[in-house]
Amino acid sequence: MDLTLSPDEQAFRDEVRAWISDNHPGKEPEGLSEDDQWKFRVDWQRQLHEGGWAGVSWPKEYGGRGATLIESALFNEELAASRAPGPANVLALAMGGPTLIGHGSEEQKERFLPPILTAEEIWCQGFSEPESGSDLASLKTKAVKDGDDWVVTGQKVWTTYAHHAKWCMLVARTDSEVAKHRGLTYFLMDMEQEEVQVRPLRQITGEAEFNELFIEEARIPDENVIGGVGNGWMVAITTLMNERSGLAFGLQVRLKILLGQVIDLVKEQGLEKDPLVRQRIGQLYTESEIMRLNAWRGLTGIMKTGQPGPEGSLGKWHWSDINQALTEFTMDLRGPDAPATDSEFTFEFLRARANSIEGGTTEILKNIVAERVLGLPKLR
Amino acid sequence: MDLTLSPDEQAFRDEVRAWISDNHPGKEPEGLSEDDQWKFRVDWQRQLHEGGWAGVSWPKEYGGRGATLIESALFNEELAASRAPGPANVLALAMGGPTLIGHGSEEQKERFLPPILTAEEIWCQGFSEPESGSDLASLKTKAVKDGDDWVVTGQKVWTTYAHHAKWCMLVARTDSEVAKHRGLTYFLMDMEQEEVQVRPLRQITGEAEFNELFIEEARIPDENVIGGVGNGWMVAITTLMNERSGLAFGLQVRLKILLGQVIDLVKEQGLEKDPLVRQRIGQLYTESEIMRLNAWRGLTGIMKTGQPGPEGSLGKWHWSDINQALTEFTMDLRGPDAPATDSEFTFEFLRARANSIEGGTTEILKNIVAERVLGLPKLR
Amino acid sequence: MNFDFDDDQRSIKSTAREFLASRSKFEKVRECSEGGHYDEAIWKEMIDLGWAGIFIPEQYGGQELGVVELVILQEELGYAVTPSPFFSNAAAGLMVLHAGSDEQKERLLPGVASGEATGTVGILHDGSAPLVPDAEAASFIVLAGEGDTTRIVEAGDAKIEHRDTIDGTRSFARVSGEGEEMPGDAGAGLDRACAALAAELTGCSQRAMEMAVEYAKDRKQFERPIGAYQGVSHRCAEMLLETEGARAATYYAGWAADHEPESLPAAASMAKAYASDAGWRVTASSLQVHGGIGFTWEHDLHFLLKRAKTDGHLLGGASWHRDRVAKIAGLGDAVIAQV
Amino acid sequence: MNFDFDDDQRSIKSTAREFLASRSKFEKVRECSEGGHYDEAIWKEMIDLGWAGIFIPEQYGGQELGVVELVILQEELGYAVTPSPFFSNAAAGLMVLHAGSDEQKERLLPGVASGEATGTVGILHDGSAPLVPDAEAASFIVLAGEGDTTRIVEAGDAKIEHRDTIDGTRSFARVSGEGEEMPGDAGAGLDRACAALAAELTGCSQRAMEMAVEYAKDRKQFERPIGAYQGVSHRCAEMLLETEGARAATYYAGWAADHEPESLPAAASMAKAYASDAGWRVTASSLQVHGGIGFTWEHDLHFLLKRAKTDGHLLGGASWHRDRVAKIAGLGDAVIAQV
Repeated sequence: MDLTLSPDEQAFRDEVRAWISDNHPGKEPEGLSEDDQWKFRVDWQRQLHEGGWAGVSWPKEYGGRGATLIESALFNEELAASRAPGPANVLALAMGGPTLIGHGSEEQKERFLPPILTAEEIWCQGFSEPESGSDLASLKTKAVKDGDDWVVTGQKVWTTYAHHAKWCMLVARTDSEVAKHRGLTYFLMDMEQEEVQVRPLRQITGEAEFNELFIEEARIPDENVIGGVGNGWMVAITTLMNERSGLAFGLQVRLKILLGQVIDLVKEQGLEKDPLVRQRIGQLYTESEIMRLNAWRGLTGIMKTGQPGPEGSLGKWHWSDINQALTEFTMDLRGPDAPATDSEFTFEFLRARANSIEGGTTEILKNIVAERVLGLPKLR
Repeated sequence: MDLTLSPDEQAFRDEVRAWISDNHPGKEPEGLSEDDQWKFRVDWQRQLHEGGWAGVSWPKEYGGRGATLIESALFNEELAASRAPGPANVLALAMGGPTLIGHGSEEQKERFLPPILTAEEIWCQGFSEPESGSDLASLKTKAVKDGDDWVVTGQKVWTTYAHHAKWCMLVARTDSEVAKHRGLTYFLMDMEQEEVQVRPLRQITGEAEFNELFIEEARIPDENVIGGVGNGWMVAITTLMNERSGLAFGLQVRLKILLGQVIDLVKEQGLEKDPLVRQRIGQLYTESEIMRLNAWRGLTGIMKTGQPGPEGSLGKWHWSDINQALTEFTMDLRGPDAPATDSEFTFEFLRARANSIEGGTTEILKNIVAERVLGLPKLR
Repeated sequence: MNFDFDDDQRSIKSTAREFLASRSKFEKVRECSEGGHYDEAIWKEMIDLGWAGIFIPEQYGGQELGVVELVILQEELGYAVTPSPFFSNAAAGLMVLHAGSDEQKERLLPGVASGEATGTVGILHDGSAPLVPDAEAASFIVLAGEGDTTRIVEAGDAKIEHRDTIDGTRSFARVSGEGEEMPGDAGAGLDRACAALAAELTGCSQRAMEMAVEYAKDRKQFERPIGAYQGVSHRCAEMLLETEGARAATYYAGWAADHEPESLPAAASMAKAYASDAGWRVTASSLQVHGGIGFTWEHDLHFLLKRAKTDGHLLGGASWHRDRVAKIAGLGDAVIAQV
Repeated sequence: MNFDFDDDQRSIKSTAREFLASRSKFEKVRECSEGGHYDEAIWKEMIDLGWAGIFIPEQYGGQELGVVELVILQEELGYAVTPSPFFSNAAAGLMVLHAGSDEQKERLLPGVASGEATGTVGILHDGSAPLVPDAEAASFIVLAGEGDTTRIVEAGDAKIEHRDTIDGTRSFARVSGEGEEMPGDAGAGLDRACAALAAELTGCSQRAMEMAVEYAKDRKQFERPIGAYQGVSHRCAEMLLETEGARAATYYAGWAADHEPESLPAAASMAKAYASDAGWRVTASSLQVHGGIGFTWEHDLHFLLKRAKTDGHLLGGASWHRDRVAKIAGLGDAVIAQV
């Protein structure tokens, strides 16, 4: 057991820190148009790429840095801690690229990987459907073979960045005769066609972070099938696994940053000595530390077993619990001012309600833990 | 809406109060043997009976007082508030008698009701079995017709007062060919036979409040079937409904008494100004008031619809939540002294763990509320 | 002893439910919320129904009914999340009725009862009231606060700064200003206003629970309605427990206001504390049952969620009221203000 | 960066698991608990395995390993609820090692390491330590407390009154008495003892969770294993979350004690606070999963539940430690002692 960084890891972190400190784009300027905001993030990704920091965990042969698991984690920690914006093509970098590297053909890798790194081609994710939230295997979007193409019709939801995206990681049903999860195929769909309509989906926060996709006989060439027809379930699971393990590091750092802001708020309000406040800070500090420790413990586990285990579900669930508690606490702290939207805390508070839903509801995560970690019987 | 007592109700309560005040047996003397404790409670019931307060809610024709629902509730409230002991034959008075009155033949009522009131014949309840806790319909104890008798074999558990009881309200399977809950019959079984063995069941508190029954070919004459062969499920449900509505009043008063003791403890410990303590007292005070109000609301509902509804499940569930929170709070208040058994609070703390299990687990009560009040689909 | 409404009260309730079901549908709530204004027609009809003066003595143009009746209306207004100045005006009326001088009553209550000169109430913190409902349209604002005397500030004398909140169904502003002192019992007015707010919270909870239950019956995942899973069904049962708890405490506070005023301070704080927590927890829990769709602006649930959260912070939060209950329960005054 | 034990640590853990599985079965725990005594043979064997001196420097007869190794043993001892003076003796050893003078170390540590002259630790409240484990059999008692100097009281100089607690697997007494002052860092010793206690709590939680999971797989109601219902399965998942949280915090505290002492105060208080809550909640939750049978004396679960609850109250309860975390997190000293 050794919770210190090795000299190599230490050196890597110092390198990351130094680079970020020299290249940090600063806080996103206020009052930018949506397009300019996006450009800001594209520029930042290009800067990361020029510095060799796009695709940190990708193998060098595909343009990545070939960093170890620990190095990638350190990079994500440092990037989040510096409060730099996320790179524009985050879904492709964290999920799509690794999925392609694992399941794609050499031609596909050559074609699709480079423009991910340069942010020339942005990716979005088309998994969820209105009728298939938790029950991913019940997807209804259909793809039918027509010559060398597949013709796709259906509806997708919760697709971040759809209006910027060139490619959509699309899971669709190619065979309705076989068991639900066996009839799915994973495609890369070109978003630049009339047959794909993007509609922004406004959230309760007032922002439109997500979109709906309406797909009406869109065409996908057969060469854009990833991992083979009928293997979509397995390929999608890889994407989701990559999501859960990769993002955990960023999440725990963001949590720490927010906690720091809350501690500042406590002081501003002169509530340092309030025993109720102290108990809640003590608890939230402890829980966020535990989340950090468990993120590292999870890495040790992956290094031992070679792949992320179902324990990853614990981290995402724990994070949503903590983040919701923390943001609710800020409302209590602000008392009669809390409902007013002139504080960023109010936005964060509303936004946090989605934490226990997005990327797997807490109920589904508890099922996974119960069934796959504890071995309890499945209900279905 | 009128939350004051009518003049008649007021007069009734005054009468109860005056009688209890004149006849209160005092606190149970300490250091009594188990037999003498029991005698104390039998004597107290006889005194209640002489005063006309045994079977308060029973019709006058069966030796009861014929009190209204509200009068019965007031009686239970006053009795609990006076901290008088419970009458010895409480299960027969609150559950067995009303069941008999509802489902028994005239001969059965004449034979069995009078000695309930005088505590000459104590009753116990034989519903639960080791394999059938929540799933009552799955009972395995078997009764087979043999001439004019039924021959019973099986095992029962959680039978309070079994070692004092003459009669056991026994539910056993008389037909294993039909659907689970349709093959049950409700009997009165004579406990005074060799074929019924009583073994005390020690709890984690160290006390043995309950017993196990081992029944090996015990005999029950056919005339002791209550409500007809095959109707045991329906008759048992009546018993349980009576339990839930009758006991609620006593429970909320006991809760209030305990809360008063806890407030005294807070003062003894000099913690009146501790904001954490104040929050918890404020919460527990509120919740116990809500429980009291809901108990009265439930009565209004019964008077309107003629029978206790599934809402009764809310009260029992809420009570167990509050009582567990209250007793856990006493442990926090007592700090390093808490684990020591030289305080009654420690016993109450351990005892409260059973609250969410006995008389219907909280999980089962939530199922009932979800299915029967909210109309959500059943899982099974 | 009877926890049921009498015939008149039942009729007030059913009229309110029907009226609001037809006139204050979610489409209307959405339109008002997005437009940043109330629907004047609905408010006008409410006034015509006599709601604005429901508890105000006849001599001032009211119906001279009680706080129970006010609570009944307020619960329905919460159920429908109706955008209107009803609550703020009623709260101001309660303050004037209980803390005002005879002259103040004569001057102000008729306008409150007729809706022609509405009032509102704010709680002072460090010299201003940070979040006052409907102040911009009010004729007068009652400012109350611990340690301060309660005062009536004419609209013209008040500094009123609009503030956007998460609750688009109600308008808010920061208010400060000097005015004439109220000689009476401000607490008696505030406690009644708390009962009304608790009723609104109860209504929000009830509606959010019903929406969750409906959704849980319809929505299928893994070939079963999600309401068949205990993760959802037990959550719905918990919503019922909390909603019914809030309702019991609220009705009791309403009744105590009318018939047993010595019990009102405890009853009002219990109701406000419990209903504030329940209002938030039940609406947030309903969002979780709805999953992603409940997080969208298009869905109606967020109006309830935001109203409930905002109500929880008005007239003292749950912790403040709980602390007051502890005081009444025998622990004496607090030494530290509660967050 | 590696959260895994090294080979030696793994071997300590598996030895402990196997040894206790064979020598400290629940029948043995029950026998000791009901008889009110420890099993001398097990304690003797533990000493022979070198456990009593695991973290004590070789010069005093110990193995000179670290707090991580102590934590490993203590977790297993919690898992088995082994009745023994191991914890109290280790806590006393930690106090002497970190707060004692050289002379005190030389005098006392060899007896601790060999188990021939055991010690224990108590926290003073108003002049006496209300609940000191294994004081009756100890050769010396370390009494510590805020505002008091930490002192070593010889058994002969101490007033020791036996106290029955809910935890029959451990002996307790109230202790007072004067003794010689300890010049060193008492906090450094106490924090390490807290890490050990947190490890015991983690072990209790782990065992109670495993028992719940096993029971939930076997027990059928309504023709299904109860573990198929989310009411039970989600509860078990929550047990895992809390048990793993307690474990992560505990290992971190153990590691900080050995390698990063500046992080120890926060780490120890986080571990003690979180593991105290988790220990109680997980064991109580396991009881709920077991239903009636879990409430019986005959079932073994209550040994874990009572040990966990009692440990939670030793060396400062969860609230006290949480408040200390808040202090370290930047809020400064508290003004009111935490219950």
